[in-house]
Amino acid sequence: STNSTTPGTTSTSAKPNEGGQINLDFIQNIRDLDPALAYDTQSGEVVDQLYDQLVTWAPGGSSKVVPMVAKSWDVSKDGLTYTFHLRNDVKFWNGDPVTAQSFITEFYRVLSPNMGSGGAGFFTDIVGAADYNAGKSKTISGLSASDKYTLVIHLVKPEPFLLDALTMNFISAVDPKYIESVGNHQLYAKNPAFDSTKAMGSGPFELNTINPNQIILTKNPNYWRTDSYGQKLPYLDKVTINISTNDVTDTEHFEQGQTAWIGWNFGGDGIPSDEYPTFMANPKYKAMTSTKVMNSVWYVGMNMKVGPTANPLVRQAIMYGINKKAIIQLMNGRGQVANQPLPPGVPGYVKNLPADATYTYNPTKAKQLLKQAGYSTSHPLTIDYYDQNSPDSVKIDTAIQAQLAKIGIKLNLHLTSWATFLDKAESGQADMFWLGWIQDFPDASDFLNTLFNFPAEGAVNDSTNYNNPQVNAWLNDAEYSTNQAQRIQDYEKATIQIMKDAPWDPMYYDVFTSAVQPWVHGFYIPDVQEDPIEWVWLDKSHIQG
Amino acid sequence: MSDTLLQVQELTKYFPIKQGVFRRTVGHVRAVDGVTFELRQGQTLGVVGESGCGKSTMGRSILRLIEPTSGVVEFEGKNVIKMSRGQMRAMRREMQIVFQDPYASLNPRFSIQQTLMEPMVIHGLYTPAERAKRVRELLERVGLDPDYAKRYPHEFSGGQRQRIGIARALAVNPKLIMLDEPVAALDVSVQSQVLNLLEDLQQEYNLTYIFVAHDLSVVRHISDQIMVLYLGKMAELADSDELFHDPLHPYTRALLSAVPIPDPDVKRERIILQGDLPSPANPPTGCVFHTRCPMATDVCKQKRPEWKEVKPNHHVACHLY
Amino acid sequence: MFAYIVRRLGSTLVVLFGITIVSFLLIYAIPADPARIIVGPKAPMSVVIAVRHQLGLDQPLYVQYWRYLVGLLHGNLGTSYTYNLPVSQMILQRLWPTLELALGCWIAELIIGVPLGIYTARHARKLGDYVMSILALIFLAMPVFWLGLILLYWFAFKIPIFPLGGFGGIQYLILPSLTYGLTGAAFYIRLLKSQMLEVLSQDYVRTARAKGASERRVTWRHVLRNALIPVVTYGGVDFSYLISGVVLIESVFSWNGLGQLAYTAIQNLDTPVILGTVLVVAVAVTLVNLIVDLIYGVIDPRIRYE
Amino acid sequence: MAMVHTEIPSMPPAPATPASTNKTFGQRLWKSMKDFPMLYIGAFIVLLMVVVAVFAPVFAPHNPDAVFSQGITAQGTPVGPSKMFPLGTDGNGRDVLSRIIYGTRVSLTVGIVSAIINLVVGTFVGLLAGFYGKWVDNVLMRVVDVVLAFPFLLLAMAMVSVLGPSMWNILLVLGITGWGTMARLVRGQVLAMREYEYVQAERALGASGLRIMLRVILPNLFGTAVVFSMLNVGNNILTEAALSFLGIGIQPPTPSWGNMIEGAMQTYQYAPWTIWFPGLAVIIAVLGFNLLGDGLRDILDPRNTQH
Amino acid sequence: MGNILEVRDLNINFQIDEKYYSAVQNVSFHIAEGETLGLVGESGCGKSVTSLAIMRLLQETTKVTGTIDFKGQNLLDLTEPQMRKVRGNDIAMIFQEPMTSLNPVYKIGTQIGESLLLHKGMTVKQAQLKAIELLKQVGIPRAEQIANEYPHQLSGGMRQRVMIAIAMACQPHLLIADEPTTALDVTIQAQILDLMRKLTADNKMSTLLITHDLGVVAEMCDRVAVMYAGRIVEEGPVRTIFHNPQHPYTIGLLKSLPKIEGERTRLQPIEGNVPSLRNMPAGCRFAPRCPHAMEVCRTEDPSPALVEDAHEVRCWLHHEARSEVHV
Ligand SMILES: Nc1ncnc2c1ncn2[C@@H]1O[C@H](COP(=O)(O)OP(=O)(O)OP(=O)(O)O)[C@@H](O)[C@H]1O
Ligand SMILES: Nc1ncnc2c1ncn2[C@@H]1O[C@H](COP(=O)(O)OP(=O)(O)OP(=O)(O)O)[C@@H](O)[C@H]1O
Ligand SMILES: [Mg+2]
Ligand SMILES: [Mg+2]
Ligand code: NI
Repeated sequence: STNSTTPGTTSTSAKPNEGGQINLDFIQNIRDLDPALAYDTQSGEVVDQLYDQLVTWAPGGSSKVVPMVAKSWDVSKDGLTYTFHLRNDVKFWNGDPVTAQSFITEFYRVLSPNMGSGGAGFFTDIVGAADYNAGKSKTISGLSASDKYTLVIHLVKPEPFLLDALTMNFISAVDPKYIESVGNHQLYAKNPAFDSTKAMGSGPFELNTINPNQIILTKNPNYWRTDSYGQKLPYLDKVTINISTNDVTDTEHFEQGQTAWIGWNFGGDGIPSDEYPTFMANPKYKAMTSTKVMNSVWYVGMNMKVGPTANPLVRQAIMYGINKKAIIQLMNGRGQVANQPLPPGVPGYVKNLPADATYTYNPTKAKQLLKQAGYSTSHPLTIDYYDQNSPDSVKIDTAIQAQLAKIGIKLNLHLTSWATFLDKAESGQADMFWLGWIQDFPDASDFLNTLFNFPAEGAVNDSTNYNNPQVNAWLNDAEYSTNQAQRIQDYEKATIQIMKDAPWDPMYYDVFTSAVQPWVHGFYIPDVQEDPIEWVWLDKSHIQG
Repeated sequence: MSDTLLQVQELTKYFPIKQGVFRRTVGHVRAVDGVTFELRQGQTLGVVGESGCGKSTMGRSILRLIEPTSGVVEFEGKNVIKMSRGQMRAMRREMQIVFQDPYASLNPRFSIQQTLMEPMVIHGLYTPAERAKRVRELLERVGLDPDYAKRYPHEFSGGQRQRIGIARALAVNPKLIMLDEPVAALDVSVQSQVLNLLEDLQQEYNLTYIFVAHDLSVVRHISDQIMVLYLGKMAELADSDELFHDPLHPYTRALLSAVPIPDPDVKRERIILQGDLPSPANPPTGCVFHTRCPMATDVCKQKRPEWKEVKPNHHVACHLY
Repeated sequence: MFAYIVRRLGSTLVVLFGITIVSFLLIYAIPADPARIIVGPKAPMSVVIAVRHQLGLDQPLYVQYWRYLVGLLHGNLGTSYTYNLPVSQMILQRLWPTLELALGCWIAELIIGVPLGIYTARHARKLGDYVMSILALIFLAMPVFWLGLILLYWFAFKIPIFPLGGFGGIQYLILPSLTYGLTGAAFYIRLLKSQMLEVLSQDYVRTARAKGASERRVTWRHVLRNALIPVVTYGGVDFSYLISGVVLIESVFSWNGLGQLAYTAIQNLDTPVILGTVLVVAVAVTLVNLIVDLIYGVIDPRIRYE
Repeated sequence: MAMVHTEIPSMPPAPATPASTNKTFGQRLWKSMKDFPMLYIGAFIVLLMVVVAVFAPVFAPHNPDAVFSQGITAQGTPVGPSKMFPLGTDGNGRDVLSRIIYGTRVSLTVGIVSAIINLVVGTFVGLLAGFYGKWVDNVLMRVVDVVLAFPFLLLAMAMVSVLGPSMWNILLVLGITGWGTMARLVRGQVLAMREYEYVQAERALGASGLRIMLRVILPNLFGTAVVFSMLNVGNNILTEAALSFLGIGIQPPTPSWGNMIEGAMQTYQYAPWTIWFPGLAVIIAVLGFNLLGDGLRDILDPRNTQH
Repeated sequence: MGNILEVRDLNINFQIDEKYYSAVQNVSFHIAEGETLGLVGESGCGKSVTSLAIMRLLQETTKVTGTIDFKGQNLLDLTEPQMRKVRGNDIAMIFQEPMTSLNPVYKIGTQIGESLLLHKGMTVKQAQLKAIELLKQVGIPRAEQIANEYPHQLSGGMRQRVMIAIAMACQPHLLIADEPTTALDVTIQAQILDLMRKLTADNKMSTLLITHDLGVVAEMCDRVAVMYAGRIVEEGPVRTIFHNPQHPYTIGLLKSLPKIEGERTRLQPIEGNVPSLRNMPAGCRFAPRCPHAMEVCRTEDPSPALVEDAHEVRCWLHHEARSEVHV
């Protein structure tokens, strides 16, 4: 379902070489190595190497869920009970076995009201989880281990995307004994067990060193996974991650051959935009790149309740007034024009939108709509526009500003820190704003239910105050249905209606570009946001050199 | 006496010395210690002493440019020390000061006219037109070309500037002028011009002067009465001729003998004092002069000498008398 | 001397107290919610509220401030919201890189500034003086990050003599130090030159010449030592400025120091880290100033600490 | 850099009003130009900038905010210097020259207005502290200590993220953070000046404290103020650039040299003109003000004027 | 007795704005061995400049012409290294300001020892011991201790004693004292003058004593040269100058002094001011203030005239009285 170009390097079917080490640059500090808390790209990239989950995505960049610690699972007919059969040969680095309890502990940690885990929201449909999360009870009755290696989960409602959610780092196998031994630091009540620099996982790499400048991972020699040749994962002995915030120099490092690849470790764009054109202009480097349209969407949000955008004519004028192609051109073409909230890779994407839900660049029409809305040169339209203050988004903001200026709309830009911006947007007070949404897993619910369902339970992401009872009904139906065809139909209907109501002007779907040294093999762009380090192997010459 | 203009009793100024973590006062610089005298209208009191003995501090305390620690300063029967700010400001018309340094005492940004009008403006005297007229009068009086009014201080020589300073003091018609080493910075030939001017002005306006200097010949020349200060304390006070004729205090004698006389044939016996002036922060016990006094006895080390009127109008603080 | 140090430390405390108040008020005024930043944009409101309560962010400002102050008195700078680490530990890890960078920059300034200051003073109003002075002024006018980028581009990428930024051995320190050294040396050149010219006109220099001392001896023995006194004062101010000012080149040269820490903390609204870095930098600044004042007493015997 | 360190000799009591000689104005100007060439170069640069700022619309070939479709290549990169765009375009396809010309307005405004705020606040605080001494001095100087010890850039960053980056907020930040040095300078001078005999004379005449402060002391701070402010304008221009570089500068699309450099961070690798020219503009501007300030310091130093 | 110093036609011109201004014009005088010559005159008349010219301590841009014969050698012909050997060794100097003439950052002993290191090739230790000895000689109590102190810890009088010790260190043949007591109190001045008299007598030194205090001159000097506006207007033995002054300026100067003894009479000042370097009057520079000024005074410069034995006056009045014009 993706249109990824095949990375030249993975196509080699040679048997992987073992050993060697690589350097990587990270453009950001990682926040936390606690799987319950690691929710940012950078932390996820490392946590993923340290911990194992119940299930995972099939290698090679597909969105198919395959077994991991759980070698198989059964789902009851009503979709309410999941029984996972765990492998019995998985061990933590310290030799403790991974058991059903390892996961139950983690469920408790994620759902703990004291934890502040960003993952809690995905698992509140487990029986008793909501109460536990609200601090109303001490146990989660929906979680149980029928024996040491069998985990049973009972749900309140069928959750068709539960397996997807379980691929995320939140529910990793953690060692209850270890947590107890290092625990009770009470440094910070929110996290009773780990501090952000400690780890005890069962993953392919062990944590060797972590400081603000560097993270060093070394091979877990006892890792249980193997490849199709029966060779043990991981292949690499050591991964050195240098944290260096200047992405220009990081790209230059890659060009000088010092680092193995530019991937998720560089954030959402892969190759940083300040180097991208020179990089792509050089055939040598261009040959090292591969791209993939991401399951993410960037959009201009328009408030349905507050400010001049409450008027649908204004919203439509804006949608006709923005030239998406020009904006993608500014991003050096690293985007695919978007016409709806769902990216093409997510089931529910509407291939052929009806005309009244389609908006193509048409400044004349935009002006006309504005006039209809009662605005003119004597009564000009001014809109407050909010965004965070980062170089890339400023570029886009100014471009939008210049484009809308042409049809007679003046944007007052309010560019603030991420925190300030988020506060404004989430409270539903921003008239107009620039934001993106990146999938957690490829299910339409992760987009539509979170962003358009009003009032989505406890969520705060409906920043446009969009509220259409009909759409709400479709979305609620779809979220808890076990009938996949029905769900997709619901989501398609919702998508069309949303586009008619026009709370968003979807701008583009990210095109992710990574670059890999020719001596690096086994690398692919995954659907989710972690680089597959455990699958990477090197040319013989590089292992010795 | 009925025409007493200024009466000073036990005027004292201690500057605190602060030390330690909390800047506590751990001692005092006894800059002026128990100065008492009386001055009649039209008279000049000369004050002499070595550098740092408290001459300027005394003068400024009398004018309350420095707040004295204690003592009484009665000007025409009113205690200046007790006056409120407002009263004091009005009082300043009566008492003026001329400073030592003719370069530092004039505001470089004020023209001469502005400088001289300033006192009139402050005290709301005269109409603007009258003020301009009065500036010309004043300049003429101190021997400067009235057309200089528009010029700035840097265009004048030291002597001329000192004349301007005097004119400024005169502008409010004061009764008392405190002259703090007014000729010390001037060359000999110019010094005599200014001294003559001061004498003329005194006669003309019946001014009363306190004349501070360390040049004894200048003090002798201009004073009716002379006070000798040593370490903030009065050593001797007498009429001018009397003091030079019959100095009583050993310090006064040493001081007088130390002055070189511009005549190669006059050879006097010279009393050379040993050592330096002690620190006023830590003055010697008893008589403060005993450390350098060629005639010191044991009692001088222990007891502070009293202030005695040894002859009529001739006071001295010394155990010899 | 002891009393002086105690008093200076006392006033430092007052200053730090002032700084905590200002920072606290400032951060409180930020219209954003740290709790939301902590849990990420996808967490439900209930989690946000729970975290807010956990952190005491729902308390009135004065209670929060009081708590912070009490913690501070116990030597506790709190725990980072974002990194979930003790702030003191995070700062300690980054304090040395920042100090090292500041020190490197400072030394570079001195190495460039002092000899050129002496040179221009000895050749005052000659061609060499003019050329050096103009060059110094031009470098002084450069935005330091701009110069840093350009040096980095040329001397690390195009001509890879130096590493492309990062923290490590001495070779990592050279380019950033040079960046500051070039822009900052101008102050030293000017100051030293004017001081030397000033000292040259002093009476005691004439005394030295009257003793028959050579021009060299006069310059190095009599003039330089006296001229350096104000340079030391300025050096102290400059160094303490560098401690907080290197943030500009920290980001250019990917140097994970206090500046970067504070910068990301501000972006993330990581209040304890912001407060902590501000405080630590302020303490460093005041301590450096104190040390400079004490050094001052060593080179200038006239100074007594009372 | 945003350095607040400006060493200024304490002005001696006598100002260096050049003695009136018999030369004509032209002769004197020429001589003064020969004696203080830097001053005049600085003055020329500053004057030029003021002219450019005021007549920006006349000089600028394009609207600085206009996005040109010819201004960007198909790959989304800026185009280099050409007839149409003498200094090339930026990452958004806007004319760099026009933006630099309009940026002069911002940089000058920010530099000058914030310097004026520094000057006024610094003088006010320094004057009060120095003149009244005692507890007033103590309290105010502790405040100054706080201002000076506060890591300036962090404060600026925090404040801008509170207030949002607009020109007025930048001004505010620069204004309220940069006055510490001035306050200290002024206080030192006032302390010394309080003891000057001509100030004492004014008191002896019965002038009130206010009068002494405003009429006698204040005008004599003029030299310090002018020199400090000139150097400070330069500093503030650099600081604005620094804040912009850190992403908290002037609000787009308003061009400032600082935010142009920030934008150029994205493009300078393949379009070096986008970083060179705004950088040069900053250098020339700061150089101009520094030369002017230094020159004024020299000319106000009586040791350099003989009469 | 031979002349240890003979200054002939000394002209000193300062360069200000590419123009030269004459600060000292055609000054000639001599000092015999063991003699003290007083150089008096008002502030700015060129006394210090003359003394600095002898030491060759004026800045390079200053034009100095004439001859300065020291022990038969023209100092103006010496190279800088040769001159350095003379300074502090053969000719020593004491300055007016004891407060600023000592380097604040070095100890007293070190500063006294410096000339010994430079000229006598002593080791630091030897120099230190000698410095203490010198301090004792100039009457400083606790010499060992003082040698280890810094200038700011001493009083003005003590510092001037230290300056004298520095000057005496290499037992120079000529001492130039530029207003050595002007900054001091009378009682301290008496001490210092006493000391100088003693030391010069003991070491058979010649002295050039610069002052504007006529009392000091009367007391200390054998001969006096009176300077006015860059010229010597009168020169003669001290008694002659005080009892039989011939130049109107000298006469005026003596008359304008207030007296410490005798009757108090009104002073007779010299009217007007000393002219400035930039506005020197043509002819006799004293003419504008002179009560006897004639036409010729305002246009032409008088040359020195010998009025009696060893008594020279530079005044037109005396050219008329006596026809023999001294060249
Ligand atoms: N503001 C002050 N604080 C502390 N001590 C002071 C202050 N002003 C003067 N003194 C001290 O008081 C003493 C007397 O000083 P004052 O200026 O009155 O002396 P003076 O006789 O006028 O000396 P001079 O002849 O040098 O002018 C000195 O020891 C001086 O150091
Ligand atoms: N370096 C210089 N450059 C220009 N003019 C100078 C310089 N040094 C001295 N003069 C001028 O030369 C003249 C003589 O100065 P000098 O210092 O010799 O006077 P003086 O007789 O020693 O006076 P005082 O009694 O004040 O010490 C003065 O007019 C002075 O301004
Ligand atoms: Mg005095
Ligand atoms: Mg002199
Ligand atoms: Ni797919």
